[in-house]
Amino acid sequence: MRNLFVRECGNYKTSYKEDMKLFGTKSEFIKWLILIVILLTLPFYASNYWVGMLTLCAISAIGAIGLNILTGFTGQISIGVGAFLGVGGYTTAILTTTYGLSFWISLPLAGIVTAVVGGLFGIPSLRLKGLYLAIATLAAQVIITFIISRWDSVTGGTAGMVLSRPTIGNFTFMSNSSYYYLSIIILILTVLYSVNLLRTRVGRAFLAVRDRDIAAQIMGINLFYYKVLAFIISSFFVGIAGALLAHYTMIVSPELYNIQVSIQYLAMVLIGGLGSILGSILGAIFITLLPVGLTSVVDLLTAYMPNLYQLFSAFKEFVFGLAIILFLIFEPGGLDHIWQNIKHYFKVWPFSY
Amino acid sequence: MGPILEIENVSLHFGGVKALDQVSFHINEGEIFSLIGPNGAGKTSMLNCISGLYRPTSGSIRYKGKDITNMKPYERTTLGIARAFQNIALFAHMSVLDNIKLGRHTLMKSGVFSGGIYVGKASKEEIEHREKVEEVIEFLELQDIRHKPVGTLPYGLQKRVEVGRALALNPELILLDEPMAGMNGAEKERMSQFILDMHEVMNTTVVLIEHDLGVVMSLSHHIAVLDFGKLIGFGTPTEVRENPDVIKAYIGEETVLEGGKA
Amino acid sequence: MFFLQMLINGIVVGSIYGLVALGFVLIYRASGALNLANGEFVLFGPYICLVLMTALNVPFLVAFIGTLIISAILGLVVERLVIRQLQNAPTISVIMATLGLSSLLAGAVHIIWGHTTRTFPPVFPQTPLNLGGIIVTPVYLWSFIIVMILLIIFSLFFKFSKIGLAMRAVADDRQAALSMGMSVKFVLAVTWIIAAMVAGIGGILLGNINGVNPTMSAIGLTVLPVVILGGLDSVIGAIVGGFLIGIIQNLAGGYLDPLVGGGLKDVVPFIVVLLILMLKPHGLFGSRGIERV
Amino acid sequence: MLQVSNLEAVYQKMILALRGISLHVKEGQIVALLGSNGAGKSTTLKAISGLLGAEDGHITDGTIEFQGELIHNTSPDQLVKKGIFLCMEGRRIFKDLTVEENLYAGAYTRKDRSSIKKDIDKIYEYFPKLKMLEHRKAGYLSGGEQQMLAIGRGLMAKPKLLLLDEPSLGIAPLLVKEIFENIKKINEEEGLTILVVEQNANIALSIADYGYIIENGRVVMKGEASALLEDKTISEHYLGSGKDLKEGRSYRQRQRVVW
Amino acid sequence: ACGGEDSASTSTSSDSSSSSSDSSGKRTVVVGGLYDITGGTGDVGTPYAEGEKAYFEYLEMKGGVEGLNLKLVGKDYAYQIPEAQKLYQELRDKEKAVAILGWGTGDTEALRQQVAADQLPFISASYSENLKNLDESPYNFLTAASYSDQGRAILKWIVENHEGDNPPTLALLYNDTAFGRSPIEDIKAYAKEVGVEVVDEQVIDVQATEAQSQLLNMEKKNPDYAIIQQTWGATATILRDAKTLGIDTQFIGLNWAAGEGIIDIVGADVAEGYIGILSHAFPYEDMPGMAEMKEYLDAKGKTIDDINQKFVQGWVAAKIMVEAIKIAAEKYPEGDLTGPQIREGLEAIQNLDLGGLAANVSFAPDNHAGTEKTRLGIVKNGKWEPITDYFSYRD
Ligand SMILES: Nc1ncnc2c1ncn2[C@@H]1O[C@H](COP(=O)(O)OP(=O)(O)OP(=O)(O)O)[C@@H](O)[C@H]1O
Ligand SMILES: Nc1ncnc2c1ncn2[C@@H]1O[C@H](COP(=O)(O)OP(=O)(O)OP(=O)(O)O)[C@@H](O)[C@H]1O
Ligand SMILES: [Mg+2]
Ligand SMILES: [Mg+2]
Repeated sequence: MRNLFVRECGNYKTSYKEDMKLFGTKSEFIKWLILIVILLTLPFYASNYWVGMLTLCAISAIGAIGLNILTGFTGQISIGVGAFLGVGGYTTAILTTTYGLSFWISLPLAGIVTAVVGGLFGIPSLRLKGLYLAIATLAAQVIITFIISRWDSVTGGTAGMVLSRPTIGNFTFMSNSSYYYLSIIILILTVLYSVNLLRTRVGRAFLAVRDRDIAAQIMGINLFYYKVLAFIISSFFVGIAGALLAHYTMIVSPELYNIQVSIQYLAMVLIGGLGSILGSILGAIFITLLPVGLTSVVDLLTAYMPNLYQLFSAFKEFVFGLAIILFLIFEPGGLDHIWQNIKHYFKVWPFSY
Repeated sequence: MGPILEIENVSLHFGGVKALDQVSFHINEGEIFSLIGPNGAGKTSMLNCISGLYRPTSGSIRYKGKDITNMKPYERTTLGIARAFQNIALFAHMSVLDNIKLGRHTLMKSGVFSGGIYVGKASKEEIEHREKVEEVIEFLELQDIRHKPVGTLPYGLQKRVEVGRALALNPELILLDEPMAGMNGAEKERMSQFILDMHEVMNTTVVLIEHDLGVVMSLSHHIAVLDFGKLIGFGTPTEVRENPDVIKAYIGEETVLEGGKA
Repeated sequence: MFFLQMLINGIVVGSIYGLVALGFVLIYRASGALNLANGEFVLFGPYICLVLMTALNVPFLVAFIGTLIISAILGLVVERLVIRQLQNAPTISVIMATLGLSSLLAGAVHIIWGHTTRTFPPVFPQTPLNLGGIIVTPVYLWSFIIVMILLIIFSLFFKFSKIGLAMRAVADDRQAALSMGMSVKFVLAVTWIIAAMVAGIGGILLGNINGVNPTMSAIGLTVLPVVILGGLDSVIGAIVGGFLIGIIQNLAGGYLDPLVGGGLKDVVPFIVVLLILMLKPHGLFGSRGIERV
Repeated sequence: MLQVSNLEAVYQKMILALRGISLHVKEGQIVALLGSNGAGKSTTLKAISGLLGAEDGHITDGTIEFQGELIHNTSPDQLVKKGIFLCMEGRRIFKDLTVEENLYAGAYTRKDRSSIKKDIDKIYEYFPKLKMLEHRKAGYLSGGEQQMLAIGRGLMAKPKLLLLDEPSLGIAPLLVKEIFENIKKINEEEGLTILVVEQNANIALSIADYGYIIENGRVVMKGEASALLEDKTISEHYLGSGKDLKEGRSYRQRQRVVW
Repeated sequence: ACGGEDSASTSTSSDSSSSSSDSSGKRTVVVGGLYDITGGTGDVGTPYAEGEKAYFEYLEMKGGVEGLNLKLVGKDYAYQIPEAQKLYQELRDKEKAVAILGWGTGDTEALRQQVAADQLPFISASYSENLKNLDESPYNFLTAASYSDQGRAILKWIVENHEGDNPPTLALLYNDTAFGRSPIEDIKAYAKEVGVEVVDEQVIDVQATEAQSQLLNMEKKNPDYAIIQQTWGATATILRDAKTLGIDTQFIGLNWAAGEGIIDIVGADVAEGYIGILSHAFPYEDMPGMAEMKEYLDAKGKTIDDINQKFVQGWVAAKIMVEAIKIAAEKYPEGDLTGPQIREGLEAIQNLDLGGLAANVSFAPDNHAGTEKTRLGIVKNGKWEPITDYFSYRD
């Protein structure tokens, strides 16, 4: 099987190495600290609308990191994220609504249940590779949504289920900003975990499986274990994202988790940069906000030419596609790569070899 | 010292092709053992059987007295069998350092939880093993390229990194498939010295596939010769050099006269 | 009788699947990528054909050929402007680019032709054929015939033309193919042109069945199980896979749907594919990836 | 026939691999290119055959002239049509094609399609092993078999100038000799001009007319092949000292080859 | 109050269109619109959206509403629910919309909780019975008979018009979405009540290009009638394949399975005799309510040939919303109009005369279903002709 991730020659990605450096020096650490402080103070100066958008970005970023662990780091393309988001969402919906469990318990449980389901659908990865595996995950997508829409007694069928926002004591996370904090904190934890995981033994094994699985085996890496493990870890985060999203929008229904969603997540990791945590976040922001940006442009244009609204709406789709293509052509390394270049530009490493 | 590896009547068939045909020999602990033979004789296939990538059609392989014929490749690694490939199989996008670190996979422990938390166990382990990796780097003189992605290195250096990756495993048995291909005389000499050091300093058993008879003859304690999947010669360098079958199939009359230098 | 009708239905419906799947296979063979814009390629053909027929008032056959030519140009433009730029990028980027392309083309269709469903002036006879109790619509019969013709053409093409060999070589190792004097650009251009034309034909047939509107591009995803079942790189696989999935769908629809309360028709292909992949990881006819050390 | 002047090449816009290489290959000659790992030999050949682009490499300075024509901006497929063919390092056979199809791929640009079959048989004569593997997917061949196939593919192209990158890599000694004898034969009989990169300096120089030694992207020595063969530094560095390997060494005291 | 609004008031957002008085002293009221133009239901979504916009334009043409600066800000969500959720936030926070005109079943249900929390009245083109439930959807309003009521009306019609000795038998054809399944249980329950036997159910995908296996299965049960809850594409597939297979069941579509498009797609020949729910009038029907629309079209240089039934439907939805805003504005002459006030406005609507464009609607605090009345039509000579007037199954 051809390796889908390796360009034929040249231009090598060193994201793993970059990861090592990420927290390697004190100055880097301080920079990240500043970033986190900015993130945490954002609701104080951003409008409610933007806080809402950023919440969506943060939730998507958690899912995108999950997917990137699977696709970017372990080389297994998944077109089933949508359904796994659904598993997370439905798990928490059922646990909190039907069984009255607290959000704080159901959230990790949603991750765990999704991880188990993801692991199950990861089993074919033993024998399947590349696009064949990708389509198998697409099958997972179709089958899971089918089950969800048919298991009326548990999932409420096509009508879906209604959830409420989480609470602590008397406080409900009803406002945009409170939910934003919740999401951002979980995102930060996700980032910390995955960055660390990926620079240690398990992460290296993932990369080895992606790059050359035969050699990886000889290094003592149990391919099956790590491939399924990648599915499990990845699905865990996707499940968490799904649960967060469900409580944010306060509804789950099978139509929310269609293949378009899966494809959007794939776009996030690709645009962001395969095998890059930072890239996943940037990609999530990009894919979440680009349509928003385009809508604003459409609105602006419509203000002058109201009769052309339809045309402009179609234009949105057109430009969205165009943006992705231009992006890939001019920056195949993804947003992460652009970021690295910018960083490189502003910085002289104290000790570069 | 007794045999570390015993190959018994191993056959390997691919459809009609008999890549290996009833091959038996043994390798003693602590020796440098060479596997030679014409192209397509089945040398790489033999290594693949030993490291578990191919499962013999029949026959058995014992490692330290234990039957490993049906063991998974990654399980054999934990027994201390390491391998460097003929066609370079490095992780091209990773740095030399990470490639070699990967060699230590089985010796490390951090998992999904400790690795993700990093602080504490995992970080300690990373640092600890980094030191070992640095030893290997120093041993193979890869210091100045340790942060380069291996994909950009010239062929010869990549071969050396492969050896380094195998060595990082602290193997008891190391399988080297043409580690000197693509090297000139001086470089081969240098690689030969690494191999001798592995054997002497680290006390590793080395299985070597190599077409340069000069190297093979001067390094090996024992040699097995394959042709069309069959074992046609086995013994010390001197014995093999004089074996008429071997001369006919592999060495060639003149080469012998030239003193084993190709 | 019921069974036979299901079987025949499956085959005729499957022939359209096969046709669309063929487009995927061609692109895969030359670049190892999945063309996620295939559905939109399918969409363009009938619109163009329709414009030629209704606006320019040309007869169907002329419009058909005109559509092929314009589809070819579309394929060429896509290759020139997008795929060629990604020559040295990893395959997954190419896949992503086709995804972008699908959005772009869908947008273009919306801009040019709007949203309403348009229908073809009757091209094929409308009265269903009754073959000894089994009823077949002429459009489907035609698709079956066309698929068979294309199958023969492509088999000959891959056997006797150098391009066929070059396509596989390019997909295998692009740099090495270059060093053989194969023009990667040329090979890719030809592939995309052919793929676009095949998609155009599929689209016209499909448009004749149910009219043309932008949601038609969904067929692109519908046939993915077909491609995988047949094997991503096999022409014959695409066709056989098309028939198989068509038949399985209809049989499942005929016999299982009543048991589970319906809806299986669209899920069953995926279940089947998942099961078959467990036994044959490269589909029924796909070639196994080679890994040697 | 081929004139390379002051060639400079970089990878990824920053790794300078060639620093002004000049080479001259006369029609009908065999020229050997020697040098240690990373010297830039392969890069030179890739530059000549226009394949640097595919590895994100560029020629930044200098010219390449082939039969009086500047070719450093010509696309690789055009170059093959003009008669320059490179057998790439690392075999690079098409794994998914059969042995026979690989050979056909080699003849891709040839116009005389009728004689291709005949030439394939000729290749099978040079490498009888390949004949036995005719319908096997090339990816399954052993290393040496793949190397034979790669060389055979080069011969199938019937180029005017054949660039060989380490043809002896992984080939058993008997066959190495045979291959080089065949190369010499083809050179003499068909007037094929050959530029060969080789680690086995001995054998390369023995069939070559002229030799270049490059290190760090520069030519450090050149001369008639016979003269180079005699040179003492060369034999030390490229052929090995010939000393008994087991004598007098410890890994802390190893000597490095430095030019 | 909800947190969203709290922080909105403290935000530093400088968006121009906040719902405050402008220089002319008029109060600005922004109504948000969620359209499907480029998505899966774009063929009907676009004329619907145009109808809504047209009504607002018409109002402006006529000098607007006294003391109000009424604006409709609509956005295309391409039938993607997550996109709808994003756009809803934008309408709420950026555009400061105080009421929403929505579209599909999936997205309407997805936003149900949110609009309740944000207290924004919501009128959508989805007539799902669920939305009637005031506890779960306190801010949703239905402007036409719910799908379930439509189904019940059909059943009533069947019972009244069925010929033959045996009790009528019925099949249900729908798709596996919230929209498709919405009325199914209610129809089955009511069928039992009125003595119609449901003999078969078939699931047919929204994007199906053939449905022969399903129809052949249905044929085995040989139902007298089959109710279709689909959009045009799948409905066309069903009608065509039924014709191909020579099935003589009488097909009856709910409102989204009826309309002009269906005839366009399958041709007059196949559509002949097909019955459907006509929840709204066709432009060519000479209804009193058409006068306003004709006036608008004239001003725009268009004719009734440029619009269709879905346009009328959108127009009506917008009209009802505006009506509510007018009532609210009268009752609360000071300050910015809020969602709850508009809800009150809606709930105060009594027997709003829509001039035959649709059944008259009434709301009340304990009833958000504007009407239970609807009518049936049949395709004759390539045109829809009503066969009943607006009626309720309870009549
Ligand atoms: N794809 C690439 N990207 C970046 N640098 C490269 C690439 N290929 C080669 N180089 C660098 O260019 C230099 C010359 O490499 P080249 O492959 O030409 O050496 P060589 O003489 O052929 O060596 P060898 O004998 O090992 O094949 C080396 O330093 C190598 O690291
Ligand atoms: N997976 C496989 N499928 C089919 N044939 C194979 C496979 N692996 C090896 N072979 C065949 O088995 C024979 C032995 O191959 P092997 O790679 O062991 O040779 P080798 O001795 O290593 O040769 P070399 O010196 O050229 O590397 C060859 O003819 C090869 O084509
Ligand atoms: Mg070998
Ligand atoms: Mg080289």
